[in-house]
Amino acid sequence: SSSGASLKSITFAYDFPGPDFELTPVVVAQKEGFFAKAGLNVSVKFPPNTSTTTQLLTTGAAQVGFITTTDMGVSVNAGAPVVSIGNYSMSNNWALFAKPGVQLDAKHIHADLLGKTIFSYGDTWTEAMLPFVLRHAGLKTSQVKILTAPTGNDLTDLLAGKVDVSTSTTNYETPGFVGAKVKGKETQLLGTAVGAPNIPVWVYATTKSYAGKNPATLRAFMSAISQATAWAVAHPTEAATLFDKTYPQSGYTNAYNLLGWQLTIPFLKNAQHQYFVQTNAQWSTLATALKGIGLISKVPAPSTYYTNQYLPKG
Amino acid sequence: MKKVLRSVLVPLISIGLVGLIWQLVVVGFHVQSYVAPKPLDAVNAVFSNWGILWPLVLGTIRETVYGFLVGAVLGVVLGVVMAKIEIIRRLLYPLLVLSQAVPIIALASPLVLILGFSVAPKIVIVAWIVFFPVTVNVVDGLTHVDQDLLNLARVYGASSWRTFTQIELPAVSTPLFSGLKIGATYAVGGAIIAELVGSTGSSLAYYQEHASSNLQTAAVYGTTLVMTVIGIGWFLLVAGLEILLTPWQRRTTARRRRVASPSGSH
Amino acid sequence: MKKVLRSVLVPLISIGLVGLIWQLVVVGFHVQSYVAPKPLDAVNAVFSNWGILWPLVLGTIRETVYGFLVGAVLGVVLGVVMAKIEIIRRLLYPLLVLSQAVPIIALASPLVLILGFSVAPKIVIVAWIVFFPVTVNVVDGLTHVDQDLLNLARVYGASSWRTFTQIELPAVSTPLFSGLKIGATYAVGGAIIAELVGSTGSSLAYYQEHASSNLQTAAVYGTTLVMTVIGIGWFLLVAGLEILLTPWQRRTTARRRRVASPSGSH
Amino acid sequence: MLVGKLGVVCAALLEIESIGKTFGATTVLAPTSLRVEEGSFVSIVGPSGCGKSTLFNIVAGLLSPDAGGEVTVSGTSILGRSGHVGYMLQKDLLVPWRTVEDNITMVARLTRRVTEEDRREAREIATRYGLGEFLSHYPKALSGGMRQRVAFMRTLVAHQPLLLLDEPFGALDAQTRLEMQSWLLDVWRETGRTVLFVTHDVDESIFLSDRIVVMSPRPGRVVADLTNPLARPRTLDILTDPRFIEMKSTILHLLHSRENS
Amino acid sequence: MLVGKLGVVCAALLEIESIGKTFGATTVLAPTSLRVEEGSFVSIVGPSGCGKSTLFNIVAGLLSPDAGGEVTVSGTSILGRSGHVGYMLQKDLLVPWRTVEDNITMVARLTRRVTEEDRREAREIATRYGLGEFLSHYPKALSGGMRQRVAFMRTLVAHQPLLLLDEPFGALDAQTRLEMQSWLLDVWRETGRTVLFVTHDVDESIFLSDRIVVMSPRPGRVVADLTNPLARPRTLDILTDPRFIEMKSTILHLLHSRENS
Ligand SMILES: Nc1ncnc2c1ncn2[C@@H]1O[C@H](COP(=O)(O)OP(=O)(O)OP(=O)(O)O)[C@@H](O)[C@H]1O
Ligand SMILES: Nc1ncnc2c1ncn2[C@@H]1O[C@H](COP(=O)(O)OP(=O)(O)OP(=O)(O)O)[C@@H](O)[C@H]1O
Ligand SMILES: [Mg+2]
Ligand SMILES: [Mg+2]
Repeated sequence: SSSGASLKSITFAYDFPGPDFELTPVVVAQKEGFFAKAGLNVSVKFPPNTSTTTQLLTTGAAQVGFITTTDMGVSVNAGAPVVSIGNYSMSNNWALFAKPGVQLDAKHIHADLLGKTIFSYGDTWTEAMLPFVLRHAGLKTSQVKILTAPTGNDLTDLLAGKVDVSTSTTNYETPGFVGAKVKGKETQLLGTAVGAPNIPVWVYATTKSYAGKNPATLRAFMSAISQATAWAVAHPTEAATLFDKTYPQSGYTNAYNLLGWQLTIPFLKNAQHQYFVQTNAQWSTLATALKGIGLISKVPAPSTYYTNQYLPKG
Repeated sequence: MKKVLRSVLVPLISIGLVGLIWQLVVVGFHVQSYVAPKPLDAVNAVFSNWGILWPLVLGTIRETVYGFLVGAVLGVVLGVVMAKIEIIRRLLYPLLVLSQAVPIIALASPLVLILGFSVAPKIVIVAWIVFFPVTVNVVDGLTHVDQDLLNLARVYGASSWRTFTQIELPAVSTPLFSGLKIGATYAVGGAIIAELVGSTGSSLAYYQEHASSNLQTAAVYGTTLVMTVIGIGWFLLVAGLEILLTPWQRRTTARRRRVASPSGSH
Repeated sequence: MKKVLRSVLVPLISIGLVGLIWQLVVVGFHVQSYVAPKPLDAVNAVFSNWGILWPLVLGTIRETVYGFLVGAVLGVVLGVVMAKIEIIRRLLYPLLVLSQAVPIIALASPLVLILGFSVAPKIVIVAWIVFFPVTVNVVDGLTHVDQDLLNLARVYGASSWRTFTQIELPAVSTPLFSGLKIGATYAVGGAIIAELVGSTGSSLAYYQEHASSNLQTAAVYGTTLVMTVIGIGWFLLVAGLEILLTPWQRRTTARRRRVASPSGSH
Repeated sequence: MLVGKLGVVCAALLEIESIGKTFGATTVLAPTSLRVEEGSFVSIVGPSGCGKSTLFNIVAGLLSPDAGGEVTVSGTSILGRSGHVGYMLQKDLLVPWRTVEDNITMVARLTRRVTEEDRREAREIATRYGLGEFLSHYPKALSGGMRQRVAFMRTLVAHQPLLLLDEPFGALDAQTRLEMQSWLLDVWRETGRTVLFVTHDVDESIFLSDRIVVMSPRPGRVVADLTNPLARPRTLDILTDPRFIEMKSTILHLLHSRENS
Repeated sequence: MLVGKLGVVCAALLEIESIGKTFGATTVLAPTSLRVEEGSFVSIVGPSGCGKSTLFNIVAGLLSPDAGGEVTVSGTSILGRSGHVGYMLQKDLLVPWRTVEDNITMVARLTRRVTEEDRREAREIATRYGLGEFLSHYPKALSGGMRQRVAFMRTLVAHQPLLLLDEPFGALDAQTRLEMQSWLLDVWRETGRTVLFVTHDVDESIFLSDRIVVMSPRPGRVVADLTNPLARPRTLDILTDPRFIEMKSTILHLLHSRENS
């Protein structure tokens, strides 16, 4: 069943304008033949910016996409007919980072953040997580300086001493820091250690209408992704090399890609060592958080957001 | 009176037509509300969030005003220096063109890194945009002041300073204001780009970016409207200032007529 | 010859001075390499990545060329129509100013949504920037063509078309080219903003953004240099075209001298 | 009736019959009649604003006159129709983007395709009248007098029997003006055209014309139509001729008494 | 020596002694000498380019002459020093951004603070010479003749005994020009200034002046210095006076024979 003609062609929309290591499972599924075996021919499309993946899906430019759970939340709220068909990661690796030489410790988080300048890209995820951290630290918003820079660069600003603390996910921040080859070591503090809920950051999504008409395709897709993820977790070095071969002009070094993927792996599974499986709890926690910061107008039933029915059995 | 009415009415009709076409397109092509809003929804998104928007608008206005002033002063000074000293004109002119060929967006990030997240980089960017048309027009205007007028001043032994204030400055008022009006129109666009690269707290640009990533298209378009209105307002302010400061362009007599005929005749 | 030398040499000296100051600042203030690179490092970052950059540069040039052509044609057509039909001029003029007060960056996202991720939104943005100075200058030029020259054409019964091609079009060549040169200078900046908002796959803007997020400041500055060079190149091309197409501006005799004196005298 | 009219008109190349012009509420030109014989040189002098240029614009078809008048050239009405006269103004109106040769052929260029014959004629006339060296020059390289000469050549090669010249030498300095006057008389004699000439310079009008028409201040009308008794060819010496002085005195008093009325 | 020189100069307001000017390789003005008596009206006529304006620019302090010459006003050297003459050109050079009153006081404005006395004088002179109604008008609202009158008033209130007028009426039409000539003679008589006047119009030079200086083509030098025998006041009638005609003929022949040399 691997002859090119009989494969079903679908387009996968990534969440970032260019390829990076979080695309590793899709690359592995392409290159190691997991998609072909499942009867699929998947091509990847990159959005013009980080907030248009939903639009690629709803306009039919792509059938399956990769987005953050917060984007799911606001898209559903805005009436976009999208639905999540599986978690990408199972836990929250969003974290705070301090510039070299400055300490961040969950035990005295209040003192560590009081009056400090905190960098944020202004993305929905950070916006949803920061209030949890501040509440945990016993700080009001007015007691810190939050700096929003949608097209800025947290790492440069951190290293140049323009901000005290930046926010990002561990798998992106650390390889960047290592690549910068600066002296000293930055401290990182996982958000979940200071009050942030442990919910998934990214999911695979599709539109409701596509799901209604193509359940088999989606099942085939998730099955291929499942095998590819397992393979990439088992063979990180080979996976990173595959990525480099596929995207030689990504602009990232092999070391960066490998480290990034290695730092992603720990968050792909939940405490029960499951991949992909979504829960009511994760979605209602998220929706409540989004409602709390005014990003969505009402908290819908968790089932509005997701379905596990296309996940491989067992 | 009729003229004033027309110069207000016609632009309003034009804007009304644009709104109408927009409405027709959205309704006619069944455009989804998360793709593009109806015009009234966009306007409504502004008014219903005015409490949040107002301080951001003020912030953008502040950046624009400071940047505009810096740019205007710099533009005039540079223009005068370049017009007067040929070697400087020759050396700086290519750089002037060069400066405008640099994409603003590529300029913003390094500036923020150097100047921090304060209002400073925004002022620099706005000034960067504003100074150029001002300088070019001032240089052009000053180098084309009627040589005979300047000779007239010399014949009567006028100082350079009086020649400058009495002859040269008024003579370049038209190109100067053209430059300022161009600068005013583009100033807000520059401030918005600078805001995107980093603001402490919120900013109009970030508000829009945020609305965009949350698919609140009505707010996105509404913010664009607000930005445009600031730009137009700034343009109109400069145009109004021009009318006020150069009465000889439109009037045949000075506003305050002095008491004439001291000899008491007629 | 001496003139040509000077008009090439002086800009080079200016650019050299900028490079020197840049070098002195970076070295003098011990600026970290992730904050700002040395000028030669930036240039080097361009050459050592030329294989990756070249197709992106080509892409940006393509967008700029298409957008420029669309904007120039649109600008001329709109300018002619507005100059000829007063009611259209009155209605469109406010919208023209309005169009430029809209921040380009706020325009880009909706355009991408409407036109997709193809080259189309970039063309629209570049054209949006280019058409304005062209239209304004063409309207201004056409409404100021010497009425006596037009009467001369009427006296001899010239058609509107011949009057247009023989009198009006050459008469507006100077303002037309001024508009085109302004448009050319800003075109690349527009293309970069559009790329940032709406490119699938790679683009010069994304390359820079990416270099920036990886702290490769040499590449960031290098890319800015490349963008600026494209802009200047485009400006020089239009300026060269002007010299070629309007020989009467600089020369006292036509290039090809026709064989004179058919009567055989002298 | 038509035959009778034609019979009368035949002797005159241009016949202006009760042509008047009112702009809004002001009458600029009172109904005015004027005949210009074929091959003659007629000058019009009159105070500024008396409607001389307005009259020319009507004859050239640029303006339509008040109802009731008629303008004929060789017996055919040209009222409101352009393309039937050569017209030249004080401003030379050369186009800066064309060489001398191309400026001379400008009328052809404005109405049809320029032929090799047109070019040949332009080169010939330019060479004959001393501009052969400048054929490929742009106008900016020429002096004021040379520019006026090119403008006149352009008017000549339009091949209209009637030439309207509206103060063509008004912008030239006195010496260049004298030269141009002699030159114009030469060309006029050689080409046999009919010239209607407007000037403010009374000396010039007497030096050049067969007849001098004096107009009143606004609303303009003809107050005198004087035949010039001086024989041709004329030289600078006529300035001291008693008939010249008498004629000049008559015209100046006509102009001046009107002025203060 | 100084005393001797002063003794000679005393009778003359302006004394120009062997002033020449060379631009690069071309001598524009050959060393030229000229005396202008206090209160007199002297005209200069000469072909275009013979250096009349150049001479004026030297006297006004705008240009420095070739070495060896001297210019004195009331016996004091003003070589290369400005602020010692009133100067008026064919272009009126009014500033569009000032009212008539402020244009008249422009010279004060260019050198010091304008006083109420300056304003009073401007209003008075404008009212006296028929522009009282237009004091608060901007120049664009005035006709060409009115503008020239304002320009002349500005020159007057600069309070220089010597006025250099370089073709001040060259741009006006013949009728306005006649009016302005009479007006200028009135003002000159009433204010007692000394006038050095450049014109291309021989009639004008004879009508206005006590003396007429004729210059040769480039390099310019004085070829004749004629004293005008006609009594003042003069009216239009002098145009038929035999002495006028003879003088005009002499000047024209002087100008013309030079022209063709
Ligand atoms: N289109 C117009 N509308 C209103 N008035 C006009 C128009 N054209 C000309 N006039 C007026 O008609 C009068 C006659 O103008 P015209 O140009 O014919 O005078 P002219 O005799 O040629 O004067 P000059 O000797 O100064 O050239 C002037 O007062 C002028 O202002
Ligand atoms: N700065 C200069 N450099 C070179 N040549 C000059 C300069 N200024 C004037 N000339 C030349 O000097 C000559 C005399 O000029 P000037 O203006 O004095 O003549 P003019 O007698 O006033 O002529 P017109 O009657 O036309 O006003 C002209 O040939 C002119 O081209
Ligand atoms: Mg006229
Ligand atoms: Mg002169």
